Amino acid sequence: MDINIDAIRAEVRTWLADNWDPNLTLVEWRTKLVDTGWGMPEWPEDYFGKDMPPVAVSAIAQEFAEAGAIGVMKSGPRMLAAVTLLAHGNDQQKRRFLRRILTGEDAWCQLFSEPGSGSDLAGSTTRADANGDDLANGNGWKVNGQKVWTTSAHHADYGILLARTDWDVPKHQGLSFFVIDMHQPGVEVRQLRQMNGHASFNEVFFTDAVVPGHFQVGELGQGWQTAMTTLAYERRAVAGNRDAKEDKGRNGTIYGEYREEQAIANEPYTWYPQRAGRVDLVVERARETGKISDPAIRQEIAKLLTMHQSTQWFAGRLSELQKAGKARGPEGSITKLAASNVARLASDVHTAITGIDAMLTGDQSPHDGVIAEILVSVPAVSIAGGTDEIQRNIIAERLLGLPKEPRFDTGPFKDVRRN
Amino acid sequence: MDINIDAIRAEVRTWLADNWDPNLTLVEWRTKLVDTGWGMPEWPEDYFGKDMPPVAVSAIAQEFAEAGAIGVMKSGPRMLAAVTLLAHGNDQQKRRFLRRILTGEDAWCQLFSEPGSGSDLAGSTTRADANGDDLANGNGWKVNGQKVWTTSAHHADYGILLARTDWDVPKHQGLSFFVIDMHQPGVEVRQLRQMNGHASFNEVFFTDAVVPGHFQVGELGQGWQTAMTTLAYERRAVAGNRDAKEDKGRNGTIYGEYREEQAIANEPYTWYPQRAGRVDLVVERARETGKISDPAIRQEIAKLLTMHQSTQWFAGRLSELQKAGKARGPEGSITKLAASNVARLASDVHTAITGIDAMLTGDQSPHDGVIAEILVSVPAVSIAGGTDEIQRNIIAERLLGLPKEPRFDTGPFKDVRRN
Amino acid sequence: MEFSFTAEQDQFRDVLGRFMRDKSPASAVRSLMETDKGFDAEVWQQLCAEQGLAGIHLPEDCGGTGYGPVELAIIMEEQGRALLCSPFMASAVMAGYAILQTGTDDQKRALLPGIADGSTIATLAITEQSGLWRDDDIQLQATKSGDDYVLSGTKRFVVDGQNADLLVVAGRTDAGVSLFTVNAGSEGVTCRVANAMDPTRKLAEIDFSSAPAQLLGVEGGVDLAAIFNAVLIAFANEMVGGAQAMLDSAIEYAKLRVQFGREIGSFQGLKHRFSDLMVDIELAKATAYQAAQHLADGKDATAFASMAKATASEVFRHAAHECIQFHGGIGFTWENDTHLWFKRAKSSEVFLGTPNDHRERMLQAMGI
Amino acid sequence: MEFSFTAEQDQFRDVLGRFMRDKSPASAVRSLMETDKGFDAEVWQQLCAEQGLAGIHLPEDCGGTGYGPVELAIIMEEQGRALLCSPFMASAVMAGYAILQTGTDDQKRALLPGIADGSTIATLAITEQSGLWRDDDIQLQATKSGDDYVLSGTKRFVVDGQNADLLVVAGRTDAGVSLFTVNAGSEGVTCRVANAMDPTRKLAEIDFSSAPAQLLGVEGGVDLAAIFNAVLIAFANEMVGGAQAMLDSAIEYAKLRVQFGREIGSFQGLKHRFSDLMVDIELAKATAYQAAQHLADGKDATAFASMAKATASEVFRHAAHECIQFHGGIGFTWENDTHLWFKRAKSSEVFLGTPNDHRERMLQAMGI
Repeated sequence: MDINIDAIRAEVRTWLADNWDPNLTLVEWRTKLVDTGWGMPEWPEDYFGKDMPPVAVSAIAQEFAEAGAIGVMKSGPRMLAAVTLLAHGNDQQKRRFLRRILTGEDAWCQLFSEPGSGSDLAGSTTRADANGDDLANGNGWKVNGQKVWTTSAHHADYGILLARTDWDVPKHQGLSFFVIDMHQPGVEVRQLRQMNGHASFNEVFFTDAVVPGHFQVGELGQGWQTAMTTLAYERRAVAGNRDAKEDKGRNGTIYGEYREEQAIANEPYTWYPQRAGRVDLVVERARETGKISDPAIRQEIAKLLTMHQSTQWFAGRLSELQKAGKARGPEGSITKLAASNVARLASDVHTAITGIDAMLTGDQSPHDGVIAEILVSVPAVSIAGGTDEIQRNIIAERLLGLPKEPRFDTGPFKDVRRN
Repeated sequence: MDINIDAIRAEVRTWLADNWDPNLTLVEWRTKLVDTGWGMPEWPEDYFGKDMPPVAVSAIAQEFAEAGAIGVMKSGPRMLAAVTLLAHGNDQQKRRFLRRILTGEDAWCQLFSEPGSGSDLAGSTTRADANGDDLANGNGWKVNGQKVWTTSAHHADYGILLARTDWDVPKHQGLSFFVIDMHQPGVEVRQLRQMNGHASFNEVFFTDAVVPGHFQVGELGQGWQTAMTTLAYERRAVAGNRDAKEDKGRNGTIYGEYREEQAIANEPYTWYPQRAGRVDLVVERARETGKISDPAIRQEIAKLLTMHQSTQWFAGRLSELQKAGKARGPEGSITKLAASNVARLASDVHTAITGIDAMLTGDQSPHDGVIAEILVSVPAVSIAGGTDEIQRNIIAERLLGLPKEPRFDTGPFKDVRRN
Repeated sequence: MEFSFTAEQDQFRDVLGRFMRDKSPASAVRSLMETDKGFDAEVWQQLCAEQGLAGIHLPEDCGGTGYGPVELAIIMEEQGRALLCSPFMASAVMAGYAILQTGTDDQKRALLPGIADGSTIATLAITEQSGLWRDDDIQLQATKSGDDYVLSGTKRFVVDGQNADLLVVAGRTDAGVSLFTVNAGSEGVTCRVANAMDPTRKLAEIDFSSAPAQLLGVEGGVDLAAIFNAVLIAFANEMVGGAQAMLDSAIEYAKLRVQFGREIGSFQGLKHRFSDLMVDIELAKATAYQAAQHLADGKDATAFASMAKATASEVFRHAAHECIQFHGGIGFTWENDTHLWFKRAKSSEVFLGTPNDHRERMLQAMGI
Repeated sequence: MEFSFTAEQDQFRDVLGRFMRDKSPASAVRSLMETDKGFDAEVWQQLCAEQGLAGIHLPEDCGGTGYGPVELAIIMEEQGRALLCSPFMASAVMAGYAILQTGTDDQKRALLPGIADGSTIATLAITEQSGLWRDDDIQLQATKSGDDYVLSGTKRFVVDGQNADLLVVAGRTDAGVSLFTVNAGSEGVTCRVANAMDPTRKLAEIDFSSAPAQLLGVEGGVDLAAIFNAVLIAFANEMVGGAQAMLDSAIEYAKLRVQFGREIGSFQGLKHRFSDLMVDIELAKATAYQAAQHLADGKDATAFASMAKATASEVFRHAAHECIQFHGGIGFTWENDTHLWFKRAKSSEVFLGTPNDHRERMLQAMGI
């Protein structure tokens, strides 16, 4: 398909000139975006999009940015739900859920991980059992079990849920995928405090929580395949959404609403830069403490800067390869593992640079607590989003072609050992 | 049993005063030792010993040292054969072989490792098949296969051989233990050159080599258990025999013979100190090159000295625990793994200290080639005598009690995958 | 003859270890760490008065039990392993050694019995802005005033400063650095609780404003290095205990936790790292023990004390990090106990000098 | 836009890699390394005259093909991977860059075509006792003699010194350090073959005793750092190729070798180390490539050149060591090919400066 980017740019510019108004409410404005397809131009025309290719999408985003126009709501886990429903939902589900995701009216969460299945996600034991005798009549399901590491569950209206519907088949085949209404008595959300004091995640407990039959997404027993769509998107997006620009200078009703919305959406992520080790602060800190002139520390700083810089270069080249369709897929595990190494070394270097003051925390820690937060946050980076060990397995088996581990979980799930 | 060490000391002193004569030949002198039991006092009285406990053995050794008297021949792999035969051989085998081992008249080698079974010693595929119809009549065996990493095979008169006699049972149960005469047409010994230019080991090829029936040691199919005795002794002795004192100042026929004998016995081990990293040279070298004043290198030197020193302390405490019967057994794997770490770091530190001159070898390398020899010898230390990976398995499973690896080699050996 | 513990010492450790674990379950650590005081007076009393632990290294004529650095090392290791919250480090180890090394016989007989029986909580205030024990970094001024002195200046990172009755303070006169004793309740003494990363080890910043003080021993007569060495060696043993706790905890979890139908501890990738960790811990222990024995032998312990501190703090940090990693997501939660030791480990890494500082100090002590 | 290779560059690499592996099987490396000369003249001729590789980075008017550092990097990586024995590093890279950076236009047009087509083997003699490129370490004296100069002094670690027709030599006049060209056959030039640990890279020590020389460019006009950077970047790419060869070799072995009834490559303990090694190699490659691109962009490449050298030499050393380890006993034998790369790796670790040297240089270039 030949596309004329200049024509598209002109079209969106004209449309923005006619429609963009900072004094609209967020929902009013986004309703326009959803109705016209300008909010998600890469989506199909049938579902709030314009079927545009990536190059046009970039151009449109630039025009929005230049006009200072706000886009549809994409922050937090709701886009995980959106892309999954778009790929696997039925027409009714797409119409019902996608619009209110994009307008920001509904918040969503992702209910996959469980206490007993961290690295082994397909070992989920949260169960969905037929609620009443006749599923065909839409009696639906009742759900029991526990999910964990759920970002923003306490703000969520709906969740996408992976639950086991068949215990007599191998583990990947007995899972089904559902939408669940989070506002019901059978759903209890608790905040989960981390060792760094933040509470970015929730635990979610289900006790006979109800899922109507028409909230089932995809075929029964095909939940794992559906979840793969979610996970693939999550992996690509992992470093993306975090740095939404602040529009401090702008005036208009909509900007105030937007800032508030973003503050809530970004709240779970405020410590993520610290988790990554804050390499950007290292030289500055070494100058502050005078350790910049310690030749042994200089070596460590140089190693850190090298590791950090080379990880960025690797990631940059990988993204070029991906754009060119030349990546094999699992190379992202290299970036992730390298990022863990960077963070760990950064924590060590910050400790060495800070010396005795590393015993302090909160406002007594340098840089208003940032240094202490680095030290107690870095351990998360090699666990969250897939442990280092899982990345090593992926690299070994899928990039280097080494033989797989012998498996002990291929029989009917009810017979598989688990906690 | 109460023992009077002073009385034993007096007895051996008197005996030495009466018998020790530096103008005897080695064999003459050692024949006296063997006949009286003073050569191996810890051995049974029936077999060239005196049934003495370890504390007496140490006292006797001290008296020998003070008198400048030479002991029985213990160097090289022959003691591996001796202790194994002592434990598992029949009376005839012990009488026939042990005397000439101790006098130094017969040299032995150990034929266990194979190209296809390095870490997996029980996977040996060298075969011993019945030679003729009637084993009961002592027709014996014919041996085919290949052994490797055989120290001093080119000097050996006999070998202790682990060979497979039954392919229909699990691998540990199908091995038998033999003595083999190395002077026969079916045995071919080749020197195996290492990457550091030395040739400390041999490959040994068997083509219908003959083993008489009465050279079988222990029961058929019990070879693995017998070999365990050899290996346990080898592990304990690994750092022991290497530093036999040189008796440069002494005069007498016997000393000349002894020096010659020791030179041959020690030849395979001349590079072993380099393999261990020569930590003793590091500070001296750093002073020579001026790197002693480089703060970053000083950190590395300090780490190395710490690691080296602490390994020695650990080994020292372990040996006290062993003497007191409080060791659990596999702790030696900690020492071995730590020694690998020491050697590797020492090699790195020597390289950093030496700088550009590390590009040279032979007489152009500092310390008359020693530095270059360190750099190209250290990789052996983490392989020889059980790889680091095997030590890690032992520590994990036998000291930390972690579950064993799933096994794929427990069926009849003929069905087990192998190279 | 190489160093190893005697049968009596092994038995002492067994009994003590059980006591510590019994008195210091994670639930107790968690509730104590939320308090300002940070320890349980009753347990402290049992430790000191009943078990006589705080005076293990003090002479019998000063209320101690007359054992030495090796027995102290055993206590410290088991205390670090159980993460038992107490002013032991501050009072028995730091102030105890300082008074033992520096005081006159009369002062020792006056001050040490209270430390030994736990009725006095003492601490040692050496460090100021830099957090280091270097002579130059001690700027607190001591001025003669009648028979006694007054002190002016600020001390940072005073362990259990807010709990101490008796402060042993390093100050400067014309004769150089000396130690002084200050009654914590005296006028001119202001104590601020620091916001410590490790809430199980309380820290304070203390201002002295013409605070009345008594000289300990003679002016300029303190051997800071000797006190430092003794404290470092005790501290190193505490840290290897912490490292062992982390290994034990991770191993226990790896044997229970099933993923992919197997205990995670059966995966060789983890097993090999456990083994490496055990090797590192055993070597750090060997160093910490040997340093204690060296001190017990009355030899200059500078090199080995610094070696032990550097090694122990690195292995503790590493073990705590691995313990979180082996626990996976749960290891990073507040609810899981690993972070209690992790924060102790991070804090211990820099307390009394970084590993790099101590490696350099070690080389210099070895004449290298 | 982030750096990545173009489709043409990828294709160039594919063709080149096949050529290199075809021309440089281990058997060829082994027989060449036993000779004094150390390379195969016919292969060298194919490399230069047929493939035009030695002039890849040289301008077309000097006999080159007018590509740049990125294409040179590809050649170096594939050469390092195949351990192809040739005077490419000495002649094309070291002497080539030195003349290109320093010579007058006439000199470039006179000297470079022979380097590009392989008919001249040149080398660069900079280092003396210290082995370093620091200005102060260059003490060889250049004395004006008529229109030309005479040189006196000794150069060490001259790559392929014994094979060179043309020596580019750093010498000192009152104006500071300059480069000179010397005909290797001249009177006053004595070349001794060094006993190199890495027999695939020949080294010589060369004495100059009033040897006749021509000034390259102008007196004091050499930018040693610029030449050094270009050489380092090419060298870093050679080293990452070597590291990749080690990973490939170990992986191949781990897939074939069966112990305990399983391929050893199925043991997670090994798999995880392979993965870590791959990560390290990929990061070192990213650095080596980016440094080449930076040079191609005409920017000051000091920081990235040193970063690339430090990273590449450490990862190569590590990869070679791991490759031996993964092979087990056989990996330590002469018969196994791993040691050929291992010795190249050890030698490369210190050639042109140690990793520590380069990390410090990098920081200084970054203004840190």
